[in-house]
Amino acid sequence: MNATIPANALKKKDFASDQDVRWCPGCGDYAILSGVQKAMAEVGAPPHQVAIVSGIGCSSRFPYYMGTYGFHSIHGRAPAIATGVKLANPELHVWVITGDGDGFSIGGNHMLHVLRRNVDLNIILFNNEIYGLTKGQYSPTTEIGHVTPSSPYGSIDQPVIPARFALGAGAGFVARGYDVAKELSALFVEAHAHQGASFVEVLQNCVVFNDGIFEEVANKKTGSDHHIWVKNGEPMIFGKAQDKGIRVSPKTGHLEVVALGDGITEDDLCRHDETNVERAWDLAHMEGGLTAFGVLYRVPGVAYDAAVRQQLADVKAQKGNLTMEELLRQGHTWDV
Amino acid sequence: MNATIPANALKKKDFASDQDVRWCPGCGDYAILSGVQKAMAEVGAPPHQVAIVSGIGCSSRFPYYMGTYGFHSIHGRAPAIATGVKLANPELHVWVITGDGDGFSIGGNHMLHVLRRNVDLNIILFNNEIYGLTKGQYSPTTEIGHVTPSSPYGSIDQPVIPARFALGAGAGFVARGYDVAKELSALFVEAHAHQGASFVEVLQNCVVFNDGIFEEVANKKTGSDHHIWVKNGEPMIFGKAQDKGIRVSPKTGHLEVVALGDGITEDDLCRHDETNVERAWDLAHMEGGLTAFGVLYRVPGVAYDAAVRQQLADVKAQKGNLTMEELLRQGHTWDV
Amino acid sequence: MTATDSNEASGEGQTVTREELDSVVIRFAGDSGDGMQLTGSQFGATSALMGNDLSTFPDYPAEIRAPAGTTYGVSGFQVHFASKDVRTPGDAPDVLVAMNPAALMVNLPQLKPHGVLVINTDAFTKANLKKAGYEANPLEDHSLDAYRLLAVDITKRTLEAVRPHGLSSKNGARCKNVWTLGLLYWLFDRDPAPTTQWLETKFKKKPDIAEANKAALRAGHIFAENTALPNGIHPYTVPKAELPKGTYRSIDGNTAAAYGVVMGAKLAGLPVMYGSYPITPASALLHHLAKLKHMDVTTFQAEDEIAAVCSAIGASFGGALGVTGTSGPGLALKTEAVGLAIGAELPLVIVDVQRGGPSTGLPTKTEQSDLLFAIYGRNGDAPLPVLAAATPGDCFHMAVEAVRIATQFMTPVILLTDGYLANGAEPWKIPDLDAYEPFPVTFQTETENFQPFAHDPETGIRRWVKAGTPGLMYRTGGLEKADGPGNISYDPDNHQAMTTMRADKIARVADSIPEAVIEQGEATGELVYVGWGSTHGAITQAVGQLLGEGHSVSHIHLRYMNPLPKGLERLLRGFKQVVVPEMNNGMLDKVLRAEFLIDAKGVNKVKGLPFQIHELVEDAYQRLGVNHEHSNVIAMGAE
Amino acid sequence: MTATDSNEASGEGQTVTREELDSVVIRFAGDSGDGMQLTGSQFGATSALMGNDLSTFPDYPAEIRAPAGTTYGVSGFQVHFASKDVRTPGDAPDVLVAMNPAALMVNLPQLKPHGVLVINTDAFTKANLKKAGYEANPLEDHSLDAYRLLAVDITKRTLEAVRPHGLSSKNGARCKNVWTLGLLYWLFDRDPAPTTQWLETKFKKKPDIAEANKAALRAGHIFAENTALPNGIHPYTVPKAELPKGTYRSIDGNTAAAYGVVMGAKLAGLPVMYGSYPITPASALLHHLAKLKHMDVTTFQAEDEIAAVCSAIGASFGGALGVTGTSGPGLALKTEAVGLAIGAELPLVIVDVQRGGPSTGLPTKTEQSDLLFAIYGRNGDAPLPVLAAATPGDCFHMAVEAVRIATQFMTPVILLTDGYLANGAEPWKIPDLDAYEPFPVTFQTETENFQPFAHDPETGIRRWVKAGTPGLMYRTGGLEKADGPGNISYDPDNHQAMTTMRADKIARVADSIPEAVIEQGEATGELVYVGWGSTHGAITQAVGQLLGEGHSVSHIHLRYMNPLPKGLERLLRGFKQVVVPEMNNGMLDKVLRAEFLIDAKGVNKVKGLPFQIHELVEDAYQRLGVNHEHSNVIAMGAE
Ligand SMILES: Cc1ncc(C[n+]2csc(CCOP(=O)(O)OP(=O)(O)O)c2C)c(N)n1
Ligand SMILES: Cc1ncc(C[n+]2csc(CCOP(=O)(O)OP(=O)(O)O)c2C)c(N)n1
Ligand code: SF4
Ligand code: SF4
Ligand SMILES: [Mg+2]
Ligand SMILES: [Mg+2]
Repeated sequence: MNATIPANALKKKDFASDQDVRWCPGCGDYAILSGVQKAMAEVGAPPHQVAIVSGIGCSSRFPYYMGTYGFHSIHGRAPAIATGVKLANPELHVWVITGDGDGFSIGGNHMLHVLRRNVDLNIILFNNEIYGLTKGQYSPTTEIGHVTPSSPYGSIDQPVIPARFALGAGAGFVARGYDVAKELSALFVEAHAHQGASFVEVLQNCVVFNDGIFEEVANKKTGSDHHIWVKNGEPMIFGKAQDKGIRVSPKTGHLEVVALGDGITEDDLCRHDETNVERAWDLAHMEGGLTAFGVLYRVPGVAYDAAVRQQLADVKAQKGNLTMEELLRQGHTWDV
Repeated sequence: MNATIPANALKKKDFASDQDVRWCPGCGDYAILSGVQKAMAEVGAPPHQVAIVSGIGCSSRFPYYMGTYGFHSIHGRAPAIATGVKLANPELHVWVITGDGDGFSIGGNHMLHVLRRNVDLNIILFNNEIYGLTKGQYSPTTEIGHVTPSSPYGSIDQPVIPARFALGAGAGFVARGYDVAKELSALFVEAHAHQGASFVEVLQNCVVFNDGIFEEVANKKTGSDHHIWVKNGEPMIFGKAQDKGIRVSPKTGHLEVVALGDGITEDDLCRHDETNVERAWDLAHMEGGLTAFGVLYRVPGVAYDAAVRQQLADVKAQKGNLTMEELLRQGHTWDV
Repeated sequence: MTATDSNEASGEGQTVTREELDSVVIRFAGDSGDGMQLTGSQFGATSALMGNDLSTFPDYPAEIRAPAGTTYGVSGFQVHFASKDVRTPGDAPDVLVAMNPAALMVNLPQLKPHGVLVINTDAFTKANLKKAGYEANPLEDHSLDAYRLLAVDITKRTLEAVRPHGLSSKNGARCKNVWTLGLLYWLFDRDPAPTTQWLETKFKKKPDIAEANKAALRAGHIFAENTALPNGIHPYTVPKAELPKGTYRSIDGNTAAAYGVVMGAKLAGLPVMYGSYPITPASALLHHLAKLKHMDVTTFQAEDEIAAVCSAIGASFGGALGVTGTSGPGLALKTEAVGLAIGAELPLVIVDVQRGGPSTGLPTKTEQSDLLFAIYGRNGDAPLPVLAAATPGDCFHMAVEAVRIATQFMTPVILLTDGYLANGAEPWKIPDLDAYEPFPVTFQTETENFQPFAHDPETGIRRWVKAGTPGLMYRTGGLEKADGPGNISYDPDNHQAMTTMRADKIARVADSIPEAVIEQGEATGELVYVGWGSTHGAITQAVGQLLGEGHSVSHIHLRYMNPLPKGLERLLRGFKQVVVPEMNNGMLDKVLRAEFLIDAKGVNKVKGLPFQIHELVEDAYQRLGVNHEHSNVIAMGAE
Repeated sequence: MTATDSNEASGEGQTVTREELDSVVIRFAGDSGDGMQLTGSQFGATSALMGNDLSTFPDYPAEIRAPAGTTYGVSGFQVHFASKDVRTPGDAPDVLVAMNPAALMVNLPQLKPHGVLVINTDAFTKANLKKAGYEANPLEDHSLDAYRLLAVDITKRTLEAVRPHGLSSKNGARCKNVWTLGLLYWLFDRDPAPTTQWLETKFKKKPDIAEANKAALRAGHIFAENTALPNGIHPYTVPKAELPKGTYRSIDGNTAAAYGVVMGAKLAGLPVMYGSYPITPASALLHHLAKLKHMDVTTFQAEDEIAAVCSAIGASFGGALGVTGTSGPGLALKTEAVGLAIGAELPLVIVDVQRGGPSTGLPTKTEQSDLLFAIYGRNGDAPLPVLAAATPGDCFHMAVEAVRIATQFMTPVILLTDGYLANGAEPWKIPDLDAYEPFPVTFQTETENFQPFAHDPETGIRRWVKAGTPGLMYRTGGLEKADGPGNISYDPDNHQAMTTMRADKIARVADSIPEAVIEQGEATGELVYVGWGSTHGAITQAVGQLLGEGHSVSHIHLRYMNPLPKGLERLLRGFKQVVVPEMNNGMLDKVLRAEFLIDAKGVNKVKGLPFQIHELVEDAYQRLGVNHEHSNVIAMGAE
């Protein structure tokens, strides 16, 4: 249920708590916090109808800074706790805040299951490709070869690609952004609007332990040549000069990056179709240093919690209320 | 390392233990057991160089029936234990036996991580779409609407598609078979040959709690019209009369089932390309009641355990052995 | 079986002289596929309906259907029914029904001397005998001469009976358990009508199967009536027991615990959110609750036990009653999250249906070996109340108590039951629900000076805030919280204060529970047995017997394990010997020793089986220095 | 700081009269970003090199870099260095270095009366004062008059010093901790050379930074030398301590435990497979071991603690030494799998670096609250040995012991350390490695009559079979196993026998460990403190002081928590009062009470901080009935 209050009645600051924000100066988490607060003000969910559940990690300190209900739980378990919150109180807009360690290392199983069940949660994965809070060990999204305290000779674990994992898990909404992107809060608004599990990966800079790994992609100057924001129904063009695009390779049938001109026009480019899961699969991990942002995949579906409520209502409608007395007396009884 | 002994020197029965098999009469597990034993004899791995690790479930009783090393561990954790076995003793061929509950409910996270790390394990998922051992509750692969003791009004959880999950996790070898298929043991031979994590889903009939759910697909009479065995490089033809096939839809770019004839010839059909992950994605879940069997996806890669050993060797080569005495005296020391 | 008197009873149209017994123990044993669990529970249900007191004990292998004919595939079900008070399924059976050689092999050693032995001769094939480990056929080598043998080709008789209903011989033979039930019904004067009804309901959609089974039941009954019974076997009857007046039903511990949770939630005025992951022997809690969607019960089958307990904690945060149930290995997985609920001061009910350990252990067998784990099994100083139910029916009441304490004290509570309670059934007088005092939860709604972690200065309890309440937005979690505002606090004194507060709060639960009492025997004396959980029946019967023999023995039974009830120390000090019978290797004795510095000793049985009465009686003889031979009055004569 | 004598020392070219002290405690405090951990550990390392005995204590917030200027962002590091035996980082600092108002606010209360206070005036801005909660500037309102204040604009001085090296003023200001170090080095007569060297190594790749820091160090040193020190502050010196002869290094508990595991594995003749998941304060175990790939150490950073322990168990099955390390919340997740290792009778070493609980608790603070969890924290009867290290260096030895017991007894072993041991450093005499008796593992290879679960009739221990050995293929797991063949067994008597065997085997570990001893004091007397783990230092110093004062106090320190060492009961009975100081709410006292029925009492501190010596001394006064005022000799004079 999306209880809303008149647009513009709520301001970003209505979603801030009275606690000092304790992230390192320069941490990408600040921008994401701001993006979420802005999105909440925009959708107009009153703060008391919002619950934010997180695990453990720098990113998972998030709820303390929101003037909403918040549960900074235990490592990796936020999706499971959030499921309980949503089942107990369907009126709440429930957000899950997690990190690449919290959500994909220890918490991978719960992530799988909320996505496949399609619980109506808005999940933001802060992907800084590192364990921040425990001081910089490599994470399941860290690139091979990374030297960290726990991989002094370079990590050898093949990283998981969160968006592909989400697709493989059967997610109905998969999006990606980056911490300082101006489009970020709009992405959260979309996630909020989606009924069912919305998975949003946000590339996030950890200034202390992994500074600059997304620099090329997220940098104001170079970024637009290394990323594309996809929009449903629109051709996939990008580049500072809007001179590059993505088309379906006539050879392989897969997405490939092409330069416009030289016989290739906008009409040759692929138009983004949010409901096309194979395209989303390609977009989730493009070759050649290109990163796709935006809603990569979105299909409507029945949210798990809605189905639960429906079933409760159906059984009640069909069988009526049962009293405790009746329950105990069901089946064989006898008098002495 | 694949220590082998002369072909035909080993027989299927060399891989049987002295324990009575305790599955229900008619259970699909018997056929899979036989398939594994046959495959092992074929590849000629001596029984003492094979270790089979399982979790908990009917399927997970498997190791007791093999005359190899076996570890019937705890629920969901077989991939993690198997990783340790392989790291400790790389000579061993390590197999993981798991069920849809064991491997995808409680054990989903470890499954994700052995697949993405590409640990050289051969993983067989016994998918009977039910929790057998605990007497018939629905599992993460159970279809929506199934009535079980824990879903008396029908289950409402969207099931996970194991092969898609495996692809999303970054697996390099994804295959599928069914319990009584004659091709099954050959599939295990392929899994064995693959360096890195091999994921084989086997549709398995549970005669007691989920009898007949794969009947249409696996039945001797009707099966060939409802399933296809894909072979690398070969056109995708199927049907008792070999009159149906799969092609790339000119409209959507996705795989679709077509009838041969009426202008559609074998040449129009898609040829299976094991290395094409998007095709594998499509094959993992075809519309219209068709189930694809065989090696859906296979790409070479570096096995995690091989990389670990390489790194150990590299550091040793580079730094030489370090004695305990030297270790303790590294850095600042002073004499009193 | 204890003979009392002879009387006349009328069989179908015919007058039969029946020997009156006041107590009979029957064990049904056969292959996992032989339907022994159904047979036994039908016999029990019928006996309950007929007014006997009873206790049942299912004992089955962990395999779903172990290979036919093997000893490890034997499934057993013991029924103890009587015209007097019954607290245990009985030590040794008076009657053993063995459907095959393996069942005989496994169970014969327990049969009473000269006991009744019902055997399906058809199953005594060479192959089956070999599988069971018999060198010779016991039906032929006189090795069973010491028993009263009723050997029948049950399969053949059953097939004859069901033939008119057109079943395949495979399906037809499946009715042999019901045929056997018919035979025993006649032998023990049971009314077949409830079973007939039950068959009709169960096979509503397969009328041919229903009819075949009904025919088998009748045929077994008629066979017994018309056959000359072997020497020493007469028709028997077991009169009604004198039970307190009321309406009764049969109940097992899992059903009772599930219903108790719902009752507790009603008293608290809360909806239930039960998050669980199936595990033997706790799965039935989920099955029962899943049926109660029309009683404000939501069930969530989670992906594992961690998600299960976490979903329950989330539900409590959202203002529902979060409940989770499991067995040992699952409890192990929940420990971290239970600590979170302690830190966040949220209500949570955890039902642990104990089974044999360590690790996977003996999944279908009973044990009490999670006690210390329940009390101490969390990182950090993480105290919580631990309760334990004593009988199947008591699971209802103790579940209500668990809900009361969890919601009133804002704490997780562990309720311990075990496999024996969970699966064992007893006739249960349906309690007067109006006698239960409601304990409605009043959520915090007051926004003025709101502090989410303000603790009542008297009780140390914080008010429950339902996420979603206007104006009370707050943040919580597993980090230490500042007393009052609840923000993260690393302050040393605050941590000390909060640790003390958490400990004191749990200690104060003792103020809200009944004081310790002597259940049987004098208030002071030579020996007191201090039991907890499902040893209740065996201790009660053993102490009853010992008291009858004039020994100075008493019985205290604990239902509140942490904190311990008030007055316990004083009671214990009234006895020269304090002895703790437990189905574990020694746990409650440790607790009592540490708490009271009393030299409590254990009687420990770790066999996956409940205590037998004689085991405790003999233990008492030894401790009391009673001459064993002399006093051995426990072997109840079969004739 | 305890003055002893005055002597002459020579500063750079100049002769200085230095007051000789035998012990000084300095606390460095500043923002998380101020580099206080580095400063403190450099000071400690230098003092160690100079022959002092010392003990250090880092105390930092859980946030990586909490916002500048806040009180909860204050990071502290205390160094206690002396010419005599030092066992704790000291109660109250003699010297407080406060880099900003928040550091002053948080730490001033602990500074000794009339202590030395070094302050960076630059940080005392209006904004910072407000953030720290000061209404007025303490530098101006005479509130610091009771201390010996050395207020310097450190930032400005540092910037001046580093200017020639072309750093931005942001980067330049970062050197202010090193400038401060220079100042203190002069004040306490420390040799700057080791730090200069260290800077060169650390910033090898950034020579400008290295040079800037070196310049700052020099500048601080010169500043102190050339400045007229305020009233009451003289140059000091702390002579070498008399330490046993040998080669020394500085070691913290995590390094020692990591190296001890490797040492144990060498003695056992096994490769190490360390499976772990990072968690504060245990992560450094993984970091250290990950560097030792050339010492037959494989490390596996698992996806969670469950996978971590499972990988270690798998490794043991495969014939390597499976080891895992974690802290409380991680131990909680490992419990189920530890039970498996018990059931499968496989060696496994688990290092638990305890931290503040419950739940996430106080992740960077120390506590001893996992003791009962370690002993009892598993479903079923699942006993295992529990060890505890007493000092950072002792972690080495106890890790060796853990490996020995795990491999010799085929059992998981839990080694308890804590955050204080893990992070605290002490000078450590490198042990004579040849003095360690090897305990080589001999794997089973004999195929004749092979039974994987054959137990030595004397010891109850099974032989380790390395998966991969020809002819010994066997199956194991978590279900109960038949004694001998190891096949699944639901047999009641077998379960009883196996449960007893498992318990007896662990009990017999007591035969292989040192008997209990009195560490300090007489063998009988009025009061004995029974400590375990990191309380060792505080108890030792406190008992030392009390003995010096002539009180009847003794000290027993336990390193083996389960089973307890032999002879302990006899020792305890020699005292009127048995008192257990613990950084938890009362755990070991429960164990002693249950075991020996001795009225052990607890002194409990749950503040995330180690005991201070005076806390224990005062506790003893009270218990001994000593007049407190009179005996209060603990406030060591600053002058
Ligand atoms: C059970 C448990 N295991 C381990 C930890 C330690 N831990 C805390 S946060 C964290 C990883 C955080 O990484 P990520 O989720 O990426 O968050 P970030 O700090 O990078 O935002 C770990 C390993 C813990 N708190 N609890
Ligand atoms: C920690 C834990 N939780 C739950 C269980 C109970 N349990 C045993 S097997 C099983 C599910 C088995 O399902 P699956 O893996 O599909 O195996 P199947 O029996 O169908 O072959 C469950 C829930 C357990 N043994 N341990
Ligand atoms: S350590 Fe990294 S992720 Fe954590 S707060 Fe600092 S910059 Fe952000
Ligand atoms: S319950 Fe099902 S899966 Fe299990 S052994 Fe029986 S038939 Fe097989
Ligand atoms: Mg991260
Ligand atoms: Mg299954």
